Amino acid sequence: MEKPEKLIIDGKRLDGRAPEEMRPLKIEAGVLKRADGSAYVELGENKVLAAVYGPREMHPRHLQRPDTAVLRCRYNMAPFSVEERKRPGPDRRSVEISKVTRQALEPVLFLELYPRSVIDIFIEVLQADAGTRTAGITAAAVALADAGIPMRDLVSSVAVGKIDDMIVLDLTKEEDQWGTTDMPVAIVPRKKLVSLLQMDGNLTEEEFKRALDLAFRGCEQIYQAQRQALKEKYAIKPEGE
Amino acid sequence: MEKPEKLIIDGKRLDGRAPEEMRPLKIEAGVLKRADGSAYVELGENKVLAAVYGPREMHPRHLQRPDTAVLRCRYNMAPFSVEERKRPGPDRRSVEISKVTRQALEPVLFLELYPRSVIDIFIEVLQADAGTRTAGITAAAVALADAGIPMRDLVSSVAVGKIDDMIVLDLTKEEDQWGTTDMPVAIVPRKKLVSLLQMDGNLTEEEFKRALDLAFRGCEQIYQAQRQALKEKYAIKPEGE
Amino acid sequence: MEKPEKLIIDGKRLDGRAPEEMRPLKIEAGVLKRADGSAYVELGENKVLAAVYGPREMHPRHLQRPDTAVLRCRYNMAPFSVEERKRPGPDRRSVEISKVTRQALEPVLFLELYPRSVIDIFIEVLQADAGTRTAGITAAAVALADAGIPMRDLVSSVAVGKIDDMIVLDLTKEEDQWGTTDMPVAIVPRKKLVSLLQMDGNLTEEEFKRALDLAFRGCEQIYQAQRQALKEKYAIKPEGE
Amino acid sequence: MYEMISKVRRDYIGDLARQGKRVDGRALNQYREVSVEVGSIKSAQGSALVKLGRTQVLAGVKIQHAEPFADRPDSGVLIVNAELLPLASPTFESGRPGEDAIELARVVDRGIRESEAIDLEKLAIKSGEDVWAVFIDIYALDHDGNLIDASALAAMAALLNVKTPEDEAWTLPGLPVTKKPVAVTIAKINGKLMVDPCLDEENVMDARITMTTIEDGSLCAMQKGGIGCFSREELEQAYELARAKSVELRAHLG
Amino acid sequence: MYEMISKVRRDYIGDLARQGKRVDGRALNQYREVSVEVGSIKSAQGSALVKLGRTQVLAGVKIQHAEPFADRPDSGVLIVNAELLPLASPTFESGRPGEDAIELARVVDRGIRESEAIDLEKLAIKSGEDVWAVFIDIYALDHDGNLIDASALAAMAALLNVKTPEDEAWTLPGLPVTKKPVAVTIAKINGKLMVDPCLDEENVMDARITMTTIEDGSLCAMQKGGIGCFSREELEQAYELARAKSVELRAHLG
Amino acid sequence: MYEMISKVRRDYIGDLARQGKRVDGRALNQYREVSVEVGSIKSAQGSALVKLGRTQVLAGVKIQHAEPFADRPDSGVLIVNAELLPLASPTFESGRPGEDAIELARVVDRGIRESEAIDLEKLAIKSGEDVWAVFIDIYALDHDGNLIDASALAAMAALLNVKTPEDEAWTLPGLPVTKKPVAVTIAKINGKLMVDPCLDEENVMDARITMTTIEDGSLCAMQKGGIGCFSREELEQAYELARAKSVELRAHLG
Repeated sequence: MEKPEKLIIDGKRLDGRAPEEMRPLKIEAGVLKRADGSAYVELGENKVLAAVYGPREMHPRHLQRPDTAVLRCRYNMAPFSVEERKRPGPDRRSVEISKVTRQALEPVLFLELYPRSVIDIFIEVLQADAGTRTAGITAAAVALADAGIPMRDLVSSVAVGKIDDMIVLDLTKEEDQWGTTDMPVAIVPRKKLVSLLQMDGNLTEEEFKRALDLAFRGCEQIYQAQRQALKEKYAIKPEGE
Repeated sequence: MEKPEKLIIDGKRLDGRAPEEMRPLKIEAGVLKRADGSAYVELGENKVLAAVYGPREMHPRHLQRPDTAVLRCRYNMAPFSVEERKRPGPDRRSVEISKVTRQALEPVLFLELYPRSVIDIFIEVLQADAGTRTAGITAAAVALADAGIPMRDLVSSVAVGKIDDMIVLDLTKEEDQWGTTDMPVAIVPRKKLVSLLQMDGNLTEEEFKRALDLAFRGCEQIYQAQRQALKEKYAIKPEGE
Repeated sequence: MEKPEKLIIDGKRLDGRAPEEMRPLKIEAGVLKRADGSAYVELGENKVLAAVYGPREMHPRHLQRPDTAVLRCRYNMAPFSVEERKRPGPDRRSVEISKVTRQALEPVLFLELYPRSVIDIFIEVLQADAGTRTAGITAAAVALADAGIPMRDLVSSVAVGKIDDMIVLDLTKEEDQWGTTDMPVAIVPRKKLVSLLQMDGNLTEEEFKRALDLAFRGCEQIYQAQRQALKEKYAIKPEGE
Repeated sequence: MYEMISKVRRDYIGDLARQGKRVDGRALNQYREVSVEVGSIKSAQGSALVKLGRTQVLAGVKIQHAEPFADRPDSGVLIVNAELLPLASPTFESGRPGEDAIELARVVDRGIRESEAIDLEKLAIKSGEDVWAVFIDIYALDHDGNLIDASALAAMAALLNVKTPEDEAWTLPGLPVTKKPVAVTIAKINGKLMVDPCLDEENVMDARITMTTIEDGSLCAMQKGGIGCFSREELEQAYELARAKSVELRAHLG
Repeated sequence: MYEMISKVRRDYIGDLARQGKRVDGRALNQYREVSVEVGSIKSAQGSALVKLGRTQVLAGVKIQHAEPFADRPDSGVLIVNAELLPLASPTFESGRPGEDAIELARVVDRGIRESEAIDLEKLAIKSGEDVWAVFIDIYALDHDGNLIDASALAAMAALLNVKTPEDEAWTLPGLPVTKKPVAVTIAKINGKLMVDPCLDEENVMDARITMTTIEDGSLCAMQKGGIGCFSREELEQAYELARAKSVELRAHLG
Repeated sequence: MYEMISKVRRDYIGDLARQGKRVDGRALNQYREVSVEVGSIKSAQGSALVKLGRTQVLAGVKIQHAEPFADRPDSGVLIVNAELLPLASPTFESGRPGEDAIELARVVDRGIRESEAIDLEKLAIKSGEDVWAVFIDIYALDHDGNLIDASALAAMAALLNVKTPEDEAWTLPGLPVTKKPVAVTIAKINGKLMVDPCLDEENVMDARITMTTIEDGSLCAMQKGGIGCFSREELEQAYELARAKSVELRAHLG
């Protein structure tokens, strides 16, 4: 498609949102029966499914670690999730996203409780519209909780960016493509610690600080929605865990 | 090549056979020295070699099964076996055929006699003219017997099909390409049980029953030829085993 | 580039060398810190780096041999080492060279001293101008010595060839491309035994004998340079080991 | 798809079968609850989520320009791919499709191809150079048995859901889908035939036979699976079952 | 890149960090000795060998004809590839690039791409058919920590070293390099931030953040790594460090 | 191709060698029975089944249109591929060709290519666009030692067996085969040289040397294998053996 002349008109983005407004968000826990834990996230046109298996025995054995569980993560896009059919199998982008996703989630887990084990996180992007890695982390955190794996906290994730020289929350594919900057962030909410941070584009010092502000606020909204989803699943317990 | 106007003319097929007639068949047992068992099958222009190794220790060990041997099968076509040179290595077709071949043969084996072991069946198509999977099963059954592996029975296999609205035995490549329907069948002869059945094309109920009839009769011919080949190899023992 | 009319003019080769003259040679031992042993070789425009790791425990375990260490070798060309960028990863040529390189070096090692272990040799061609396999063997022998691995002797290697019907030492890329014959040789110097010999092109009996003569003399020069490099590295000990 | 199952469980399911009963209380000729939801994936030209009880399969269709095969210059291209996603089962692994995924894709492919459900001749654009390629990607999301029937149904539902793309030079009024092949899988346990095996049943069954039929009840594809055998009579009985149940399933295709 | 490290060593480095000290005696904001040697590889159009202390990375640039991507018919192509050679570390293995090599390549790639250091529009030759492709191959030769900064510096130095090819129909006076992005990696150990972690430090660090900046001090790329976290304040402090040190490193680009 | 062999057997074969004897009773300069059967594979343009004693190798030739290599626009293409089929030996494994299969293919390839046995220049059709590609596929069926000589002989016999294709626009009267290179492999055991090692001998030999010669007795390719060494004198002696035996083998090429 053609590059639009402006991405923000009269203070509104092309989809009508205000700069600091997130797309509609829906989170559901426990959507799969076979997986030990699972979650489904819709953020705007993104549809992402996450499943957790484990802790389970690690095979092959030489990959076991005697002092800790190993956390593995696979981020994957469905062939039909994007405009041009994506060939199945991992590409370089998904390998990198799998790695940073794993590192974004690992800080909240007590892996040392499960030596010689593995915890697997599988993230499938069914429909993509920018922000799939952050939606995947958000879903995976809920799936880990749904699996009953002890966690220090959830992890909440969203992207901020710069379009038309303005810092905005939660880019669409169009904004990502034609904007200047994309900055995905994941936060461990209670302690306000950043467990994922990537950026490409351009940010001045002022913009970087403003982007961090907005990311923290966005992640707080994500966090509330994650807790709500877990509450609904485990309705008897008023507090998701 | 061009599609012929008719595949059956005056009750005869293009190669002169009657509808229920099989192509010339030759089976030889014990044609390779290194393999524990082997067999060579020619069916018309098909030339197929099968070898069996095992039971032998399974490596790597984590694939061993404590209660049974594992049966593995590889169906493979030589690059020069077909019109257009085939690139070496398994394609999706050969992976599927390897699987159904293994499942066609497994019913006659006593795998539970050899825990932690593996029996390997290798089938090489040296020249192909339709019906290679069934010729491969036929050869593999003889190779298993040649290897001295205890068997409940042999497995005998042939394809039937529909051309010019007639059910016929043992399609050639030309008939397979221009005909309507291909139905490979494998049978455990003594108990008359079907251990392989695939079909693509079109069959009405009547045609299906007729195709089964013809397949059973064809497999019976195959069976006699298999027994004869084993008798010739083990001439002192009047009964192949 | 165009094929030159002659490769030897007035008894001199295109780069001014005499037929029996080697290109400028530089050998340096111990150039890498992480590797257990390493060496760098420049021969004309060839730049080759070799590193040795081990003896170290072999993983995965089923590749261990109870009576001996295993020697592994990887010869690899950098993508930017040749005119047309080489795609990363092994091709058929490098797989074969890795094998003959390993077999050229193995005769001087006491692998039986290190059961269940592996010794790894990694050879990286950073810039190529014909003769990279022999330069790699020369470098690897020095790297093995630098790693302190007990050796019967060094291994010294160089190529000879035939251009304009003359047997010459140490072909350049141009001579290799437009000449008739390339014959890489490796020698265990003290016992004057040939541990690598390949040839492609054409050699009469007389030429073959003359090529062997020249190869032995070339390897002797290489050997002296290898010893010198080890002496310089281990200056206190007057004799490299 | 080998899953460990205890001998007790195996015997229990086998005993039930002998009595004509099933582990989840169904009749031998009864499917689990079937649900078909189309169009949920907007990035696909057509999509369908099929549930057979707890089994969930998502199929997406993408239609793109492609070169025709050399031997069929005037024919569109159909490509069916199946992914047994590791999130769907503890026994599914990441990596290139294994033999089970390949068999699944090929069985679905044959049902569609052999019934000529899509008129591929209509998908030619420029002879020998440009045709429409129809990619059907089958995504197993939750595996509780009988992925074949769920996948075949999802694939057909997704094809029927295809919207003609508006924003490219689409050359046809719609995707020319002319038939509705339906796959019915019948498991054999202790000599009893039963449709739509759940995972527990798949883990103990002797063999399975998948029969794909079209509207007139004729067969367009078959695939036997498993290491057991069928008698002639069982095959004929299975065909009766398949014909009867295909009507039910086809009703979900609208 | 997981390497076993003893608890004693881990505690020692952690204790040093708490006191603002480092295992090799450097200040927290001090790089190891930096050396950049360009042009040693004549078979490359540009090359650079960078040493950060004992860490050695060689980058080579090859420029070749290529087809442009379909969605950018008038833009040259930039491809960054990194090889963690098994000769560089006992923990690196032969074979296709793993996640660490891929991350390394992509972080270097983003610094160059997002800063628009190369004017890819100038590398078009014939719209939709022919463009110049710039391949940057990063070759890790000796791994003693902080391969990211060494690789990013080597890549830029190699690009700046590119000689216009004489013997082919090169269509430009030179490679249009317009900016000099520099990556600075900051490790966090025991709550202390330090630049240019050596291998010992990488093995015990909680997390790292790489910040790539251009001449005006603005950010063009960031990448957090490791399984620990950063607070907001730490990120702002890291940015200060990155800006300051990038000036030093950029000086080596001439 | 590492096979376990007992120390007793190893010593036995070594002792025999010292006495100038061999495990199967042959003289040191004696081949096993050689048989060459051509044309059995009709789907190949040429084929040959070679037996050296119990060793069996099948070679098939396919000739197809291809694009020439960029640097040789007017030259046909020769591709030699070898498969060490798992049915031929318990030590051969399924999967992509390993180093032994690659070495085998390349040694056969070099013998044919370097002797210019096929006049590749004659296989050009349209400069830079279209040439004939000659694929030689070597299929090891039964491995009882000396696959190299059997493969090289099978490849040449298959080439000489090529029938000009009738049903396509074949542009030449026949495949231009101008020489008959023959590979002779000599094993060294306990200081003794012997031709055509059987498997038992291969398993204990110190080293082997393959010398490929053409009609005039000159060398066109050599390949030393194994982890032992040869002295100068041994190499010259091996060359004598190779020249003598090549005449015998070449006679089988008709």
